[in-house]
Amino acid sequence: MNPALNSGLNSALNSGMAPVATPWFFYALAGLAVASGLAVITRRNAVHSALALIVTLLSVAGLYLMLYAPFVAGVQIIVYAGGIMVLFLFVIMLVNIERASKERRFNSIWPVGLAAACALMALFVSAFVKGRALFPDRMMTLPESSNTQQIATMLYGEVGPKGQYSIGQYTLAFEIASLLLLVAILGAVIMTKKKI
Amino acid sequence: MSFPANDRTNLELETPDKPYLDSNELIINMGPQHPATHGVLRVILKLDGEKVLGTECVIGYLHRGVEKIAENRTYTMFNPYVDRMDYVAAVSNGLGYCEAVEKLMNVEAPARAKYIRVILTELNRIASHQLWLGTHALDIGAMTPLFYTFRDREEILKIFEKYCGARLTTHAFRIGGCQYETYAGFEKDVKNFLTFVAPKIDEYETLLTTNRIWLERTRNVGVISAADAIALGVTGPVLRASGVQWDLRKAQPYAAYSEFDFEIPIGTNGDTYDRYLVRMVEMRQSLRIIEQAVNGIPEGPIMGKVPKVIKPPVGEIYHSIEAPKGELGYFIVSDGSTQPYRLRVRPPSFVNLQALDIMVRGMLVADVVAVIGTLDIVLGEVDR
Amino acid sequence: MAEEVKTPAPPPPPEGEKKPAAEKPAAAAPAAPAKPAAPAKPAGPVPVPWTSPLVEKYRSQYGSGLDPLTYLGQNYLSVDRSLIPDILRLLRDEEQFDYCVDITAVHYPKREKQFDVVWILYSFPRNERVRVKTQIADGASIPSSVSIWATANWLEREVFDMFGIKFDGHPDLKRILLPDGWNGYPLRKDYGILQQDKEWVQINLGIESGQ
Amino acid sequence: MPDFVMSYLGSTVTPGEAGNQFWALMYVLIIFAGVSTAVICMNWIERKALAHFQVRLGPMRVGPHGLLQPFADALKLMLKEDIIPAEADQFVFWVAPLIGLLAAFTVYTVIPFGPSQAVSDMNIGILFMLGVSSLGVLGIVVAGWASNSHYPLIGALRSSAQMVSYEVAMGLAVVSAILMTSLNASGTGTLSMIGIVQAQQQQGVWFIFKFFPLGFIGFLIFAIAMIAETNRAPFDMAEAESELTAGYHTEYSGLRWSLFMLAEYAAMIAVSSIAVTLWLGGWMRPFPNLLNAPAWDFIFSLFPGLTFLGLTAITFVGVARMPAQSFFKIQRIGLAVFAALLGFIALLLLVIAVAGRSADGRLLARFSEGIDYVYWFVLKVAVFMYLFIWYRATWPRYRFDQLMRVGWKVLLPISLGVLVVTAIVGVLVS
Repeated sequence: MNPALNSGLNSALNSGMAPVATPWFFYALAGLAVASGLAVITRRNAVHSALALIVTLLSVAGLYLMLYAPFVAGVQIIVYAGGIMVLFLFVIMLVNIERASKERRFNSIWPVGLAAACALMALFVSAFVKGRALFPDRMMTLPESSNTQQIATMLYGEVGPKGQYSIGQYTLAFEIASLLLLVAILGAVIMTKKKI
Repeated sequence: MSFPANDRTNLELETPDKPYLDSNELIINMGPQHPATHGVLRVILKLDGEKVLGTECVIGYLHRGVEKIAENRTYTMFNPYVDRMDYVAAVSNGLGYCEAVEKLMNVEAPARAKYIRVILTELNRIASHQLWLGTHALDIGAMTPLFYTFRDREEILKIFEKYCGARLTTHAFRIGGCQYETYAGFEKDVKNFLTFVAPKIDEYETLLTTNRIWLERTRNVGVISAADAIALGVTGPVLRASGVQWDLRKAQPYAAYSEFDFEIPIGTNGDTYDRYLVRMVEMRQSLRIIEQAVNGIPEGPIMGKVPKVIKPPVGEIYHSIEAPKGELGYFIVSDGSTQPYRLRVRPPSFVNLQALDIMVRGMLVADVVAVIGTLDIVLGEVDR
Repeated sequence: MAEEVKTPAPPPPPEGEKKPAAEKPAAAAPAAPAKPAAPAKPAGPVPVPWTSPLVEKYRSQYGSGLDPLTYLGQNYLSVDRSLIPDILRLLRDEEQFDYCVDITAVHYPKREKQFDVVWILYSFPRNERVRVKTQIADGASIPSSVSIWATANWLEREVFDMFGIKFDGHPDLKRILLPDGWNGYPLRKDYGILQQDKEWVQINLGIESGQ
Repeated sequence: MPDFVMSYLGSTVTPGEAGNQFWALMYVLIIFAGVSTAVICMNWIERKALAHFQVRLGPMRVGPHGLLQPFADALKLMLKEDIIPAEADQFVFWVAPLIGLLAAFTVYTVIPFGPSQAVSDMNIGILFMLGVSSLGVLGIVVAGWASNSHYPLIGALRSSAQMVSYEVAMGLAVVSAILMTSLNASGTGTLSMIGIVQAQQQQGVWFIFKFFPLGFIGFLIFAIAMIAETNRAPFDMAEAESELTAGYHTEYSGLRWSLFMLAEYAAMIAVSSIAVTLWLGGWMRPFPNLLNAPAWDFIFSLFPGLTFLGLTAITFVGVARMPAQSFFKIQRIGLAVFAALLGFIALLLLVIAVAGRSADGRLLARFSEGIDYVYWFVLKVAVFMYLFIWYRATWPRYRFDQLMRVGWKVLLPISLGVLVVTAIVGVLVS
């Protein structure tokens, strides 16, 4: 292919220019993500929360870009910010906001939420402590090019000699994610159907 | 459906204890200032999402008390007022009124006057249908027909202006006949108009009749069955589109209509598309009538033998004509004086508008607009 | 219809003026059933009895509560108020008067029963019109015909709005053309042409007067 | 500094790729100014073209033939009172038009007006475009909600449902075009906007004609979906003026309202650019492979100048046809000046085309080439812009459920079918 079509990483490295990913960008995006993330859970108005969530998602997309993962960033924008959040807003707009904002905010399942938050925190701390050792090196090779074959390779491993895909190492995670979506769909059906 | 009687502007909804994510009905207030309500109609819509659960028309924003005015004016003085009811078809209003008073006085207009009346009334019917088509298409989102119809309607208004000096509220007829003899070149103008407008009607049809979106927007929209239409007293093209072949020009001919050969188009489904087709054919039939009338217009006086002071004998009369919108009736009670004791107008738009509710139930918001357009209401006549 | 062109000589002398004209065709009707010899044509046309199979049938059924007349070729029935629901229903069900053209009223303030309520009916199969009239007193109500013709809904609301005549059994009897809170019924003869509900205008429009 | 400028002019990659932040910034500014100008022109052209469809004249008073009308409009909108309803959600109401505008303009960073005439050549270009342009709907939805009024809310609901539905068909149509980029020796396709055009160049065919009629059907689906995406007639549910008064922007006025309009027109140009890039060969002139002799290159490079020459001629005819009354004197002079301006541009373009060919200087040749690229790209986009106007003048508006039905039951299955058949044919051919 045309050399001009090489990925941003290569050209940036080859041309010897300073990479775009300066610490400033990182701190700005990370700060934005955290701040808007906080806004998501503190705003009483659901639409404000949703808007803040969009900002979070966009700043995370920016972080992906800084990791030279433009494909993931693009998918993040198109799927989450563009698609899912529009549906979110669609639903939220139909809810009676005044009523919702008067709801009691901390209800009886807060201990569960606290436990989940603590578990997540523990995960992050352990990741931070153990550092890179937790992650396989392959991860870094992922976003170098956008071509579909490599993405397939990432998900399903190398293409076998007979044209069959062997099961890659991320398949389990991938399938669990789809299970999550299935649960979400079922939940939506149960919530909207008054009688099943 | 019931709205609180005196508090109809209060659109707040009670939210009883419903589940957290439950949605409730939306009440929106369409009009009186709304681009598609043809004036000052106000429709309160009860919606489930976009689906219409019920409507209520709030009318009267243009009420001027025409019937009260009639009781305080002489018959002659009241004549111009009728033009202000259905201002889109002022000539028809005048014809109905003049004929009603003539009937009450037991006089008849001379043949030439009757022919002039037919020509002008039919021209007016075309103008009214053109205005209807333009605005109806605009409501459905087609901008262009509006300008085409207004361009061609202009030619009719020019003829009116040359005949009586007014374009819209013409006051063209007098009790007993017509005040003005036709101007020189009237017949030529009318004939020119006939050859001018026939291809223009084809042009409107090219834009709409087979247009897929137009078909989708109008077919099976606002369906009203013949039985419902009769029960609701709906008349005019709306009734005919439901399959009832009834037109006062044929059923109980007035003016000179019994002398002309024309057809009454009817529809089969009673939907918006049929009403569109019926009106399109009616325009062409009007052209036929005008052609016959202008070719056969007799010589003679244009004013019948009526006294200077109109003083009908004691009695009462109901006379109705086929206005572009439907049956336009005048019920006049005379006490023998120069002023009507009671004058009741039976407005077609008012009665037709009543059918809006059953026509739009279960349809979408966009259809409400289409149905208001297809009913062809003029608020000046609804509210009087 | 009489095609002869008439110069209407000042008609029935005594009722020549405006106000006392209350005793007009309808009121004059009770006098008419004397059934004088066919259309004598004096100064102006007068109502003559209307004879037809339809009339005969109901005449025999209801007797004097019913007074069928013809004026200028237009037929009408003056009906006693108590017979109204029956007659209207029979006219629709048996005589195919399936289209209620109009419902309206006329106010005669001098009369004891102040209001004429008029139904104008039309039959598609017979291509024929008939008017049904009845007299009611001020404040009296009259059975609604909404169950007979759906179109009566708005027409009766308008009569209520303009004359204050109440229709029993109407599903939603409220003002239609005038605002809900308006006082007075403008088409009554005692309501002046310049008269209006000042209070309503001041409260709702915030102006001194609508004139 | 001049060296810096000159050295870039000769380069063959986009500023983003070269990491040249100065030129990237310049490009951003040029594109922002260019798009704004295009929107202004579009505003005038739409009014005039629509008027002529409808047997009227359109703006005639402000400037000769209403040429200054857009500026008068802009001035009026800027000076108008900016009303925020008392019950509206102030902040969200304020931010909504900006979201739409931002989304519409961000898209332009990856639109390739030429092989190096783009801000950046992202390797996920088309994905980025689709993603960012899909953010535009957020502005509409949020505006509808923040107005705290029923008509805008319904408009917003319609709009969000419509966008989400049509994005699916649109995305699948795009994928079928991207699939075609992989029909080469290496078997790898690309998402880069520039790469897509280059793939068409290598394969020697615009994708609209590839595997006829597969490419054409994909293009048609995209062409339909993009009207829905930009909320234009006959899919202008969200602002259906006869039903929802003005839909999502009912409560907006003045500058904020004009931002919505700016965003709408910018989005129109953006989606047209996607269509041009994916199916119509982007910046390529017609028949680049068939008529590839240098003489043909030269002839085609005269086109920009000739176009302006034609416009000049039309304008001069307009000057000559002006009524002779003294009342029209200023208008006549104005139009003549405008014609002279057009003529000057035409002359300049012709000189550059001729000089660029004969000049041995690399710079001028590159410059002349760049003008060609931009010209052909803009010309193709302009065709779409005209179609947008034409649709608006011709068709009634779809009803909401019909719109959804068309999206899900017609466009989606067809686009899936096209995708599958394209894949099969592609495998069979290669």
